[in-house]
Amino acid sequence: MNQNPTPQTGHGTGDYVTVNIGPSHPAMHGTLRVIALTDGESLIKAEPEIGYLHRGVEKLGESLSYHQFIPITDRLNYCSAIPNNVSYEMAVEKLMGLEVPEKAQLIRVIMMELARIADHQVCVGILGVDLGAFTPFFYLIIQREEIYEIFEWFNGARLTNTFGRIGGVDADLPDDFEDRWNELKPNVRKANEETEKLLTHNRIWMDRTIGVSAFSAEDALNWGFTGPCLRACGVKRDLRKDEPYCMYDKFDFEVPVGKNGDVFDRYIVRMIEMEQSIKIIDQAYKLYKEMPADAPLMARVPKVIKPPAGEVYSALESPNGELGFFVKSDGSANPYRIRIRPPCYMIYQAFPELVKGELIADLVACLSSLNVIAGELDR
Amino acid sequence: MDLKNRVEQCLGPENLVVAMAECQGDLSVEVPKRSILDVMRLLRDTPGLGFNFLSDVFGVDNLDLNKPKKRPKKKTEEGEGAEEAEETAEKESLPPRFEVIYLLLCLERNERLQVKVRVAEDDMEVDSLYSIWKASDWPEREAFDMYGIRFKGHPNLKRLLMWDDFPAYPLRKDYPLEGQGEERHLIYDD
Amino acid sequence: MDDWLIAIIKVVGIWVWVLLIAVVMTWVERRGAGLIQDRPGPNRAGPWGLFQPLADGIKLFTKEEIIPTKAQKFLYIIGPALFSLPAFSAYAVVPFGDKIILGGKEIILQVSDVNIGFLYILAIGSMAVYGVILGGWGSTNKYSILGGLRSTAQMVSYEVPLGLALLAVVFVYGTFSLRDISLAQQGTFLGFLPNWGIFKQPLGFILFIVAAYAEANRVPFDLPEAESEIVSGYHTEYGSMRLGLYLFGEYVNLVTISGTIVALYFGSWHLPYIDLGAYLGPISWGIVSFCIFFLKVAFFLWLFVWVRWTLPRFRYDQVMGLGWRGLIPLALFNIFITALFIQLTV
Amino acid sequence: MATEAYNGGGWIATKLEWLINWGRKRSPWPLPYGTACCGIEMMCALAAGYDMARFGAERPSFSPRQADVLIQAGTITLKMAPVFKKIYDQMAEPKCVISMGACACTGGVFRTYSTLQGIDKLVPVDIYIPGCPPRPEALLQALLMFIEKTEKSHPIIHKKYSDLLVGT
Repeated sequence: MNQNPTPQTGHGTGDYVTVNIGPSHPAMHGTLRVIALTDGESLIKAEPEIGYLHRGVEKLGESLSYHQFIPITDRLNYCSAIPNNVSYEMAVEKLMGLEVPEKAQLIRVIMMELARIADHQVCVGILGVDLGAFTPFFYLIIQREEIYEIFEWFNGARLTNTFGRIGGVDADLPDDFEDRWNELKPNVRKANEETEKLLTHNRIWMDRTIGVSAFSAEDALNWGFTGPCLRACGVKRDLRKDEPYCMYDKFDFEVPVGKNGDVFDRYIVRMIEMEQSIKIIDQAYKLYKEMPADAPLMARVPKVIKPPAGEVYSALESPNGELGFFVKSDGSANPYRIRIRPPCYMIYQAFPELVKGELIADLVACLSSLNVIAGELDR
Repeated sequence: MDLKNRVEQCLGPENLVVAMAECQGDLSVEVPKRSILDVMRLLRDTPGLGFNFLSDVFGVDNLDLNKPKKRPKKKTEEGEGAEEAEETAEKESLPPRFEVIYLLLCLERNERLQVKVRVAEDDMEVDSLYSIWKASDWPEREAFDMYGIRFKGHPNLKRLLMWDDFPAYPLRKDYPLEGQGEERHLIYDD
Repeated sequence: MDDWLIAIIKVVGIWVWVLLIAVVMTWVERRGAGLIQDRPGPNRAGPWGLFQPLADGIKLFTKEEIIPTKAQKFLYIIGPALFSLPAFSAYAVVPFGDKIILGGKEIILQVSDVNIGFLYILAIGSMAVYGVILGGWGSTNKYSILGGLRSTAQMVSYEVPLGLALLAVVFVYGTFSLRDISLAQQGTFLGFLPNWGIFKQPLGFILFIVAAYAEANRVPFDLPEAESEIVSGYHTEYGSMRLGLYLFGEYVNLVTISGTIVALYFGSWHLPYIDLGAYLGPISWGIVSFCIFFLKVAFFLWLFVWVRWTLPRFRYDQVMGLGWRGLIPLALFNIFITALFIQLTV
Repeated sequence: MATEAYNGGGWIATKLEWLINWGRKRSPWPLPYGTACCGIEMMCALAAGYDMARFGAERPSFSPRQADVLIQAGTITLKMAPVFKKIYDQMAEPKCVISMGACACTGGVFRTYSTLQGIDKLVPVDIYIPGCPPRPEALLQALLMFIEKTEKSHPIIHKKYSDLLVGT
């Protein structure tokens, strides 16, 4: 694992050592790699190297038809596939000028918020694991399994859901969704409470997270942060509020905002967002129930999708931040160019700034709190 | 006043607008390549616009779009030379092959704008936006990695997603999806 | 029976016993993790997975041994041995029961009642750090070296509060022998409390247990092998039984530490408010005292597991800060208070 | 001829073999090499709902020296391939590779310029798990297959010379 064994001589106090962290490293979430120049325990420089999971998704999209690309989007942010699907579908719908029926939009909201909860659960759990607290991870993952069961029973897959179609969704919510949700809701809350008990006011946890890799709001905007990481810096920006899509303007929810943009704030923002997501699902399901049972789920979409030539960009608030799809069409049945704007790509590029002057242990904490998912990072 | 007019008012007087287009509510403005930095500063600092957030930067290869459509493929052996000559003649008249698209966002008014720059194959250098938005760091590197578009003034312009000595630019339209066998030296020659 | 025969039986007996506890501890740790984390934990090998440590042991024994080409072979090989030997020998001065009278001969349940028992534990305990540092250094792996360095700094730092906390105990009881201290903990203190060390040295106990956790490299002080930061720390390059020695030595250390805690602060084999020794015969009291002592040790062993699956990990500078800025001043304060108290009361 | 008559292991050797196999099959410490989506499912298999630890597959060893089973969960890209090979080479015998998911087995949907079309181009794979991604149950089944495979192996006695050459 030490591919660069020769120590480099630093400019400052003495000899620095290059430590190659990753790509196979417990804290590197699969395929990330950080080349850290260290002075003992403290970091002089940490240079992330990415591309270890570059699978050519954008190129692949150019050879697939519009519908065929939906399953590929599952594999971007594999912690929460549904927002990826919906974001791509929204982009194509925008390109074609389709109006998605309200019922389908509500189903999308419900499923996306469930995915948000699942994503945040995994992020918080892994943050705990990386800081040495294993148990919250297990508590959260049990409830995540329940969410997976809802997904699975809704569209057949646990992880790679391939949710929805261009122009709407393919199936209605099953009849006993309400029962399942009512069963799940207190459990999710309970798991979150347990996690809060174990972590939030734990002195060690606070010492490890508060003030670690703090980032100012200006810097965050300059580096292109979005999502919980930006909100932790104190910028109240949430596409669900600012550029409402999928009827998000009809729901009453709060956007949690942090102060310092440190690991602790990111953690807290995620914890609160889970609670807000539960609120949104409740409201969306209430609206959904008011719809007639035979309301349409799909817009009128031709069998072979051939959008008119043009290029659009459409984004939504995925659990990680602004997930955008730029779709360029030349009028044929295959997209001409698909560009994915993954949220953690923009966040992770500021990593050297985030961990400047911190310790190796903080590097791990910072990385987990950013929730960098290699699938969407490298595409 | 809608966004299109405001952009025109801002950039028009200095002849910085090459073309403007609108697609499903997404406004895109094409600007000359050499003045991209000025344009960005103007767009960011003009009071009515205030595009203070760089959302994304990426390239597009217009090779297939520029091709005349439905050209019959001649299979005759003698015709090859003539075809080549035809192609070179076409190339000269074609619009520049690549585009760099910048997605801008105004946080105050939640407006989005696409700024486009055309890059010809023989002059693949664009000014880097790193001095204005650090967010353009990796996206520019990726555009370099995938298309070979060089960004002048970028502090660390090297390959991002592919390994360092990867011989091609994979997202170009003339690069096959399944690659050209670059795996070989990585896997088998060890 | 000859004295030397008794000594050998005691040595072998306690050795086997400590090993057995350590083996069961690995099982308890994994099943305990399961209990805390809402999952079954290993349950396939034998009844309730009880033979799991055995399976691990067999597997580690029969695994290929690799000595990395870049490793410094001598240090690499000697590391695990240096780590596990002190662990196995440190228990010698810790009692495991009162005494038993067999054939008219009084046998104290302790391998050796050395009159400098404390110093022996401190000296032997600090030997273990060589195993860690040499293993980490000899591996020639950056993670290992980092782990070894962390371990050294940590162990050296926490030796000081550990020693100071023990010093206060010596002030109170006026002896270095663990058996004498154990015997002195009978009866009541201030009329209503058991006469245990923890009530005489509450601050000292907290200092000792924190420092002991750090000495044993357990969560929240498991920095030398912090998995998410430096892979496996000092034993990253170790496989097969060499790894087994490191992992196993850790549990043996836990047994020693728990035994020391019980002997010093939790009244050894004494039950609160009742003196069973007065009611039972010499043989049965020997066995009962051993059981009482063992149950107390088991509680502290469980505490180690419990803490491990509850708390996050400290950061390096925080560990150092806690040691030098927190524990050492507190330990000095504790000594001062203890000395003052003794001066005033005697 | 003594060698001809010798076609079993004898009592001690077979029992020892049984014991070694028992130890190995009950303690498959995994090296969870989760690179992509399958990694999440592998996490689920490690976590409370499915709990791989029941089979002794606990203590995920990220150091290859300490692991017995390399669970390759997810895509291996060409950039990752040399690293992956190195990880495999660093593992100590006996080692087992579980190729989890379509990407690891064949490249899956990603038939592109940057994806390795199946890790068996690089390392010998013992157990393939199909699916994109496979369910955690499938990983558990793979562990059961590992147990079966271990039971059949001969750590001491090599009945044929070909066993010696190929390994078991």
